[in-house]
Amino acid sequence: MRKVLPLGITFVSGIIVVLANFLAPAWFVAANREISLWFQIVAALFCALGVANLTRIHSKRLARHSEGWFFSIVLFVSMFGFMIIAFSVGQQDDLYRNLYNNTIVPLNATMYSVLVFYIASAAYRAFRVRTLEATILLITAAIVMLGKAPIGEAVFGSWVVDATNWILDIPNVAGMRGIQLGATLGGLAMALRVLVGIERTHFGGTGE
Amino acid sequence: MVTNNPWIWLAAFLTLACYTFPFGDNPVYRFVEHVFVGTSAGYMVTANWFNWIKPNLAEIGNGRYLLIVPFVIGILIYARYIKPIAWVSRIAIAFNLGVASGFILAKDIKPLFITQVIATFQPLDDINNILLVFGVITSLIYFLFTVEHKGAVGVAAQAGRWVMLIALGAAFGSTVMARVSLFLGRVQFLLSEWLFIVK
Amino acid sequence: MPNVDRRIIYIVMIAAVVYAFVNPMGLPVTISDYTRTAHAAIEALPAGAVLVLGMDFSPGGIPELEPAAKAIFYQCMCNDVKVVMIGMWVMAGDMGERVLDEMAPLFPAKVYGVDFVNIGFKPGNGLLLERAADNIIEAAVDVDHRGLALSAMPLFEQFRSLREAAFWVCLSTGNPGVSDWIKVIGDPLGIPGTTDVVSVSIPENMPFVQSGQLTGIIQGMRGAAEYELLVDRPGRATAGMDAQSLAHVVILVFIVLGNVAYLTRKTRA
Amino acid sequence: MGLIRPGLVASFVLELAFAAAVLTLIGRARRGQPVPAIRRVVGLDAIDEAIGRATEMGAPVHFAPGIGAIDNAQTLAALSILSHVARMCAKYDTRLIQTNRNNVVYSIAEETIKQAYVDAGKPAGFNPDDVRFISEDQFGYASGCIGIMAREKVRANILVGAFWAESLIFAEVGAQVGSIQIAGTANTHQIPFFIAACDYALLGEEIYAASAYLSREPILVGCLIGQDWAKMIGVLLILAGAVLATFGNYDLGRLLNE
Repeated sequence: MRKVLPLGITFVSGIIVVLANFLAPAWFVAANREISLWFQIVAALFCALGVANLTRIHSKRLARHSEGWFFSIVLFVSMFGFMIIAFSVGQQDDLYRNLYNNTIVPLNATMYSVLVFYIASAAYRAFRVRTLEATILLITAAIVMLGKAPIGEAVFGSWVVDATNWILDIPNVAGMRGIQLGATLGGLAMALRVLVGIERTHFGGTGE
Repeated sequence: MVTNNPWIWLAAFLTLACYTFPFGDNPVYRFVEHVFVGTSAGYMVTANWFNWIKPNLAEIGNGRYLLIVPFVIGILIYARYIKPIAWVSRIAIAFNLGVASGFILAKDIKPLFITQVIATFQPLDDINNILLVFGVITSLIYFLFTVEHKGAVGVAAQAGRWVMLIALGAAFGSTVMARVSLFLGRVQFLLSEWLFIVK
Repeated sequence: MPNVDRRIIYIVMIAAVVYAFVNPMGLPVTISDYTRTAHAAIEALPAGAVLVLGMDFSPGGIPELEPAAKAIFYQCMCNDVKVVMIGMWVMAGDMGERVLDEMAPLFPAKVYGVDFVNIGFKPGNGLLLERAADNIIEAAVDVDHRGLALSAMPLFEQFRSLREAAFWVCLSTGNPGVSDWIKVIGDPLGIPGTTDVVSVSIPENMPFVQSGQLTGIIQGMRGAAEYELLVDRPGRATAGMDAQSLAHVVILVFIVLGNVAYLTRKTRA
Repeated sequence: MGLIRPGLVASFVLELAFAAAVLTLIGRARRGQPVPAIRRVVGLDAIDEAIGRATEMGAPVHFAPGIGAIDNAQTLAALSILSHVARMCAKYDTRLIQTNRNNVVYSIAEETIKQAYVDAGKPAGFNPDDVRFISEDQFGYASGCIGIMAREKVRANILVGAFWAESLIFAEVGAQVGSIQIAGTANTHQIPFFIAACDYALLGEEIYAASAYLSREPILVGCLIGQDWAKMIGVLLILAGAVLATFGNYDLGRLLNE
C-alpha cells in the first residue's frame, strides 16, 4: 500500500498526460484536461511548504534559545506580518503595493546583485590562464564582454561586435545544441524512470 | 535633495544593508536576510491564495465538487510533518511528479530534440554551415560514454570539447553582463529614486 | 600586488558604476539584427491583434527584463495591438502591475480589460500554458491579478485561447520560462514568438533562434536598450549602458592584472 | 496512422524506441546480463587524487551536492558520487564534511555517508555532526559553506550537482583557501566558472557518467547506455540530413516532421 499506491498514481497520471499529447481519442484529451487542472491545484497547495519548514526550524531555534534566536523572531514577524497584511487588504491596496515594492523587490533584487562583487574579485583571483582550456574560455569571454558593452565597439571598432555575433551564432549554437540534445535525452530518461516507478529516491524523508 | 517618502527610505535601507555582506558577515545583514526569507515565504502563500486557491474554492462552491479531490491530494503533502502518517504525503508527491514527468515525455522530444536535429540539416557548402554541423556532431560524440575516446572518436571528442569551451566562454562573457545589470538596477534605484542625483 | 584586499576590488567596482551614472559618456549603442528581427515582427502585427507577454521573472530580473517589457507594451499600444500579460512565476502579477503603473497613464484612451490585461500568476508551469491554449478564461479560473472577472472583459470576447494569439514574448529568467513557451505554444501551435532573456541565458537560447523557433531574441539589458531605441523611447536600459561599459572594463582590467600577477609569480618560481 | 496526431508520428515512434531501449537495458543490467561497458571519466582520477592529498595533509574534504531538490537528476548523480567519496574517506580515515541546502537531500545524504562507512568496515568513523544542513536560502547556504571552507581548512573541495549563482562564490573561496577543487554540473551557465576556477571540471553529462561508473547501479548504467545509443542515432541523422541538404534534398526533415 505504502509503495504501490504512490507508484500507481504516478504511472496513471503520467501516462494519461503522455498519451493525450500523442494520440487523438477525445476521452484522453478530456482526461488530460482534468488532470492538468488538478496538477495546477496540487502544485499551488504546496505553496505553504516554505512557511511550514521555516516555522519548524525556527521555532526549534527559539525554544532552545540557540545562537541567533533573535533573528528567528525577525523571520516570524516578517513572514506572518506580510501574510496578515496581504490577507487583510488584498493585492491591489496601496499598502500592499508599497510593502511589496519596497521590501520584497529591493531585497530580492539586491541579494542577487551582490554577485557582481564576487565576479569582480574572482576576475582578479580565480580567472587565470592556468590551463589551455581556461585560456580558451577567457579569450572567448573577453571578446563577448567587449562585444556586449558599447565601449568595446567604440574603442576597437565594429569587428568586436561581428566577432561576438559569430561566436554566438556558430560555435556557440553548435556547442550548446550538442549539450542540450544530450540533456534532453537525460531528462526523458529520468522522466521515464519516475513514470514507470524504478526511480524512488524522491520519496526520501517521508518515513518508511 | 533626498526623497521624503518613508517607503523609499525603507527600500534604500534594505538595499544598503544587503551590500554590507561582501564586506563581512554582520548582524545588519543577518537581519535583512531573515526579513528576505520570511517575506518571500509569506508571498508564496498569499500570491497562490489570491490568484489560484481562492477562485478555485469558489468553483467548488459553485458545484464543481470533483475539484475536492485535488484539494485533498494537495493537502496530503503536509502529512510529512506528522510522523505516523508521513507516508501519505507520498501520494501528493507521486501525483505531482507523475504529471510533471508525463509532461516532459509528452512535450520535450519534438521541439528540443527532433526540431533541433532538423535545424542542423544545413547544406555543407559554406564554412559556417560546416562548422555548425560538425560542431554539433563532435560535441555529441564527446558525450558518448560507451565508446573509448581513441582514434577517430578521440579526435572528434577533443574537437567537440573545444567547440563547447567556446560556447561556455560565451556564457561566461554574458554572465558578466547579467551580474553587472543586477547591480546597476540597484544603483539606479539609489541614485534616482532615493537621492535624486540622477534623473 | 598579488594580495589585494578584496574590499578594494569591491569599492573600485562601486565607484566605476556610480561614476558612469553621474557622468554619462553617451556611447552609441548599435542595434543588432536579433533585436531588429524581434521588433519588426511585432511592428508587423495588425491593429486589434493580441500579443501575449509571459511575465516569467521576479525582481532579480527587473533591470534586464522590465525595460523591454515596457518598450514592447509601448510599441503595442501605439500600434493598437492588445496585450495580455500572464505568468508562470509567482511574482508575475506584481511584475505586470509595475509595467502598467508606468506605461498605462501614457495612453489615457486605452482601457484595462479592452486593450490590455494583467492576468498575473497562475500555477502549473508549462501545463498552465497548455490549458490556456485550450481556454484562457478557464485556465485562469476567470480571475485576473486585480481580482476582476475575465469573462466580463471585452478583450476576451474575441480572444478565447492562446491559440488565437498573434505573437508571444516571454520575459524569461530561467525555468519555467522561454523553453516552456517554445514547447507548448511556439512549436506545436506554430505561433511565432520571441524572448527577452537575462544575459546568463543568451547562449543557451541561441540554438532556438537558429532553428527559427524564436523570431529574433532580445539579449538581456543590452538588447533591452536596443529595443528602447527602436521604439524611440530611451529608458533605464539605455541609461545603464555606459555603466555597463565601465563595469566591463573594470572586470577585464582585473582579469588582466590577476593574470599578470600570476604569470610573474610563475616565471619567478 | 490516424490514431497519432499529425506532426508527432516520428516523435512518438522515436520516443517509444528510446523508452524500450532504456527499459530493456536497465532490465539486463539488473539481471546481471552483459551490457556495454562505460568508460572511465577523466575527472574521477582527480577525485581520488584530491582525497589522497587531503589525507596526506591531515585536512578535511568538503562535499557539496548542489542546491537542487531530490527530483533533480543532478542531485541523484551527486549522491552516488558522494557515496564513493565517503567510502574513500572512510578507508583513509580522512574527515569528510558534507553540507546541504535541501532538507530531503540532507537526510538522504546522511544515510548515504553512514552506509559508506559501514561498507568500508568503519562504522565508528562516521560523525553525524559533519553532515550539515545549512539553510534553505540560496545565499544563506553559500555564506555558511564558505565559512566552513575557511574555518575548517578544507584542502579538497568536491562540488558536484545542480549549482546556480553560488558556483562562483564556492569556487573562488575554495581557490583562495588553497583547496584542490573538483567540480561538475549540468547547468551550462555555471560550467565556465568551474572550468576557470577549479582544478578539474566535469562537463555537463559527465556527472551522470561518473555516477554510473562508480556506483554500477543498473538504473543509472541502463539509462546512460540508452542515451548513448540515442546520441549515436542523432549523429547519424544529422550527418545524413546535412549531406542530403547539400544536394538540395530535405526529405529527411520532412519525414521527421510527419
